[in-house]
Amino acid sequence: MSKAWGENHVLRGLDFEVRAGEKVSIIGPSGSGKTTILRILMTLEYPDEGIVTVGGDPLWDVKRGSKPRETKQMRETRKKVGMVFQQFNLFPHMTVLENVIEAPVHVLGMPKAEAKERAVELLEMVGLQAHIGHRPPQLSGGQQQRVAIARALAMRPRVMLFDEPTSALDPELIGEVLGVIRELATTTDMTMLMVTHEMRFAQEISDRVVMFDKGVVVEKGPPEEIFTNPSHERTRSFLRAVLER
Amino acid sequence: MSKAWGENHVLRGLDFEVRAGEKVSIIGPSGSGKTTILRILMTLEYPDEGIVTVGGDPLWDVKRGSKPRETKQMRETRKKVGMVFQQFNLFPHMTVLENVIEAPVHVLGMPKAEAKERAVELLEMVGLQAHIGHRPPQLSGGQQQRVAIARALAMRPRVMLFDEPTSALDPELIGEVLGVIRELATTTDMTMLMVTHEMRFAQEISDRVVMFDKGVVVEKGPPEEIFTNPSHERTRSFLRAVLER
Amino acid sequence: MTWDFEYTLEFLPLVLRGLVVTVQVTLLGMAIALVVGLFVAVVRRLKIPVISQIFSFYVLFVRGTPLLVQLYVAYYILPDFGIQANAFVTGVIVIGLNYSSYTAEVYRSGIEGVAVGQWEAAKALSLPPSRLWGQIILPQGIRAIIPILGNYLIQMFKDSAVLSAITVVEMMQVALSFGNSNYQYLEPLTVAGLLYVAISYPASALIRVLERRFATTQ
Amino acid sequence: MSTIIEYAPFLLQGVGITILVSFLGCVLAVITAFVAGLMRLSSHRILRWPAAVFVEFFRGSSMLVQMFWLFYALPFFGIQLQPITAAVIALGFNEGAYAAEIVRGTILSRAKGQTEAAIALGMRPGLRMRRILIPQSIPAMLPNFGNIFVDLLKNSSLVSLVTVSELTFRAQQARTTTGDTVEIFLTILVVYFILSWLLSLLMAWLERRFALDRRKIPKIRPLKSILGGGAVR
Amino acid sequence: SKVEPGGGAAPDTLAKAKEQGYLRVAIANEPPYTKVEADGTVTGVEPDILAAVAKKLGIKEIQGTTVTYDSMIPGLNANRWDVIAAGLFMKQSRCEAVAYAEPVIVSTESFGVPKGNPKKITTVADVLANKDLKIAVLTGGFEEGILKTAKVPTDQQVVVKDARSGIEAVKAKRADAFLLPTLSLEDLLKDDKDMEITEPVEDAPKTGSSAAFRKDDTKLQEAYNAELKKFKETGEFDEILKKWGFDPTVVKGVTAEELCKNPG
Ligand SMILES: Nc1ncnc2c1ncn2[C@@H]1O[C@H](COP(=O)(O)OP(=O)(O)OP(=O)(O)O)[C@@H](O)[C@H]1O
Ligand SMILES: Nc1ncnc2c1ncn2[C@@H]1O[C@H](COP(=O)(O)OP(=O)(O)OP(=O)(O)O)[C@@H](O)[C@H]1O
Ligand SMILES: [Mg+2]
Ligand SMILES: [Mg+2]
Repeated sequence: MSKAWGENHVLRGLDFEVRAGEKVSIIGPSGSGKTTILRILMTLEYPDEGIVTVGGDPLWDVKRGSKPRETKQMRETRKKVGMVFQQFNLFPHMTVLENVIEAPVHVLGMPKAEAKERAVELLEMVGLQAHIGHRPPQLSGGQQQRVAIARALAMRPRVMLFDEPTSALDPELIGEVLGVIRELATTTDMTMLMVTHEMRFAQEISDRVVMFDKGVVVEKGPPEEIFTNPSHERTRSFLRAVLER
Repeated sequence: MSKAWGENHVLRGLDFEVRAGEKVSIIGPSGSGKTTILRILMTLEYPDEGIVTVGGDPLWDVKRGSKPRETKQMRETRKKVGMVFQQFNLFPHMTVLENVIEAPVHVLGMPKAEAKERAVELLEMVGLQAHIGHRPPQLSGGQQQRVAIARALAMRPRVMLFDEPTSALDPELIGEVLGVIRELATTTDMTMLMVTHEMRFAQEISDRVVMFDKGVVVEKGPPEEIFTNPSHERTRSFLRAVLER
Repeated sequence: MTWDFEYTLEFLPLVLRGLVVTVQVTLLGMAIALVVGLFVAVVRRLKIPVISQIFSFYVLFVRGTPLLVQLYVAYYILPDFGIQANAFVTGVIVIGLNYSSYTAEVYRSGIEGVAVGQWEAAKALSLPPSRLWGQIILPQGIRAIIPILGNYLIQMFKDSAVLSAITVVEMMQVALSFGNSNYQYLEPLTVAGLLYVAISYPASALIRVLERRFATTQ
Repeated sequence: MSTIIEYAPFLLQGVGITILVSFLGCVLAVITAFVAGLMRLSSHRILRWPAAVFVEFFRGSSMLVQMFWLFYALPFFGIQLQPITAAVIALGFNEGAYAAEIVRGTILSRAKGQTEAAIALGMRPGLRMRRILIPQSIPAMLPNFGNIFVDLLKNSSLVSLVTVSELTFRAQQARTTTGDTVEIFLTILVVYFILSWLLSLLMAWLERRFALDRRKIPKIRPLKSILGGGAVR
Repeated sequence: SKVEPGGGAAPDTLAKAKEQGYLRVAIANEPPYTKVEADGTVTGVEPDILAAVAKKLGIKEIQGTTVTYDSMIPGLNANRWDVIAAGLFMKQSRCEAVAYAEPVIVSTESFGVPKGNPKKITTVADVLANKDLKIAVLTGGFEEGILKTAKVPTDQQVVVKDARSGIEAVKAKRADAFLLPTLSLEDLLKDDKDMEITEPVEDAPKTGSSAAFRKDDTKLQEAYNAELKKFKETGEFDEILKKWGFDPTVVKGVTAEELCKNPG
């Protein structure tokens, strides 16, 4: 799969696979294309060429030079994928509860009562039962991000994408969000892809870490290996810059 | 010294002293008033009451209930203080060189040639000799922040204030700015006050660390002590949240 | 200079009645501008090949030409093509369409002003178009532009004076025609001018308050 | 078509006067905008208040009223302006009052971080305004000024109502004489459109020329100034 | 007039005009009374006479400004122009507001109506009799006064800004007839096959006009009247009138005083 913005080749002949239930962290310097991968998986961006499948179903199948269009197939496959954004992207004019039930009710067609019940459960899980009736702007960043996680989970996705879920947060609030993600990682069999700069956290929860630079995978492997004994110079220098300061 | 925004008492009976040449790091949770201290020292904000002196000269001397006015004395004292902002605040319509010589020429009345010469030296010091003729928007964040440091240094301040100088930067660019500050800390006898969330860095360069919460100093002392063996529960919980993730 | 108070009292009731017409013109014109503008904005946004471009050109052309000339064209030329309307109706329609080219842009900025993240979040949740527009985009987008639309309302209130050129009997026209039958423009024009300020100044002050309120609650 | 050809020189002179009036109006508007805008930013009430009254008055009433007033009422106060002068003043003051708010708003919007940086460098208020705030605000003001100029050009048609013999006025005359209403009005409609289009091209060029960060401005934005209009008003 | 522009002593317009070489005149561009040529020069019966008499007064030329009828007197009083020579017909209120010279033209009024006069409008009384009729008149024009004096309701009046608009109003069926001086209609409709002109309206007053000056410009008015009187004796005067389609004989003996009695 490839993707370019004009002359800027962001992803170059990328080819990798994530097994069902696997937890994968994507690391790499700024501008290396990490976000772009997630956005393509969420169909917010289209690849210039290549094939992407989710759980065996095709999501993208693009020939070079053609501009792909949204298909019904794609829309169905997309429902299996959930995403948590760096900037939370909650709907500010709806309450926390409304945010969480919006999609189950109007996309999956779940009855409202059932959706509410599930939403309350999820909000309890992320520790926000007390804020069900509040609106997002009244919450702290950490709380908002937890709502965003609950909202994505409400669709029961098979794959969850996290794009630097903590980088817009104050240092003290990061912990609470990472706590929720850790919980998810250890207690569910959801497939998780996470872009993060929290190296210690990535090491702790991932089955595999992928190091990325200039649109190609530099190195991938179990976290112990990547963090303690990287085989590429680029990985070493990146880790040095991020960790040793 | 005290400061309140309406009902929000940001600084409460603060009393502390920094010795000439000392490097002090200020840490503490968001909203604890760290920025406010620096802004009062830079006269961007006024205290509600209290006395502030710099190098023996009074900067603020405010009685409760009076609204202080800018005095000549204050303007003179202020020239001894320089500040580096989180958002750089470079002048976008001037080149890097013009940014650096602006104040020496128009405030100190330094001849242009001399100011230029010094500016070039400073820009070399921060590793930007190649960008002298560029405008700030053409530079990366890390480069911009280094120009901001050079610009502040050009006024030969006796005291330098840094307000989270790296928190607006991409992780990989943080290192270059910290490098410059480290260099300043170790090679000059300037007094330095720095608000930062980079704990390892604070530990490394500070003579003293001040832990701040809700407008009061919770704890202060040499960095080894604060970081490895904090005596207050608040400090411990803060450090845990920030470091252990 | 002498100010003729007797004369002033004589025309004041007439001018105030003209003011009522001015307000009518403004409200009706704005109603047209709001509806047509939304239609134009949405059609342009949908990017239907030829039609969206025609609408873009419409906005461009209407904005690039003077209201006065548009009024003349509509008033003097349209009847040639069999379109009949009296001055009042012509005036209201023209000023409404004229402003629709502005409101279309305001709507557009409102729609575009909704954070990209909101579109993306809606897409990530697979929300259908009806929910996307009805629940996510328009509620947020229109809220943000209410003060701007308010400013256009005030602007239209003032611009409606131009309708006097096609003899719509609004406040300006009343002032002028009273002035001409008594051969004295000074008093009626001054009074009309002051009435415009007396209404539009408090109105824009009100909008500034609204604007601040909207800004802080967002 | 024959009417247009016969009246072309007559109408073209009108175009000339339209351009002249608009140009002078723009110059006056810019001067007015900076004087009134900066006065409103002053910390002295004596400067702030008259500027505020001026701006609110000219923004608050209709330009047409202002023109008629300047033309037919002002002479009773002993001031006899030439028609063109009255037209230019009405256009320049009215649009200038709007533009004054642009000047004020743009400078204010820059003010926070930039003012603080300047204070931190020991710069006094006058120096800050002159060296930092005004120069860097100008590029940001350009698009808004572009809208003001296009607006002013269009409003110059109103001066036909106070006997300035510009394009619309002459079109009316030619129409009265010949009765060829359709040809004449459609022609000037197109002429105005072309004029505002050229003006917005010029503004787009200026914008690019003086952009602080040239990369952020797309290369060609021909009609943006016409399109971008209004929101400030 | 109620107030004086500039407030000071009455200025000597005659002397000033002589010195600067021109007189500022308000016209309406309504042939045959006034006309603006494609090259911008001002002509028509009244301006031609004004120019001729002014020359005799030692004023080289006249400079015309085209204005709507409603702005002529306010503009004159605001010192925007020195004289009106536009077929601005005399009537009581106007004669109180300005100083007319002796009449140079006398005119009748007619209706401009669609071919065949489908609504059969020939007199003001016809208009009063049928409430559905709408009559176009010029804003501030003499005819507006006629309707007003006859108490024709305002919703039966369609006020237009210029003569061409009046014709178009009738064609667009915004009005059923356009009340205007007979000669003006003849000029406007000379090539028009869709409209016709009624016989002079019997119950409309006889009207006439001439140059109008500011009330305090008596010196100019008197000098002008004196020269005009002499000029009327010459064949030149008759020629100008005939050139524009007027009958010189009907003017003879009619005075401003008489026409100023017209109501309105
Ligand atoms: N919409 C876009 N248009 C043009 N270029 C884009 C766009 N989105 C991303 N890019 C470019 O693509 C490259 C990769 O972007 P991407 O956001 O995937 O990087 P990233 O690895 O997520 O970086 P970061 O750590 O800063 O988030 C960058 O050079 C970026 O400037
Ligand atoms: N101009 C202001 N008006 C009102 N309240 C303010 C203002 N500036 C700061 N505050 C409030 O004062 C408190 C302290 O702010 P300050 O910026 O000093 O905190 P901080 O310790 O620097 O926090 P952070 O780590 O988020 O930068 C906060 O509660 C903040 O909301
Ligand atoms: Mg990214
Ligand atoms: Mg801070």
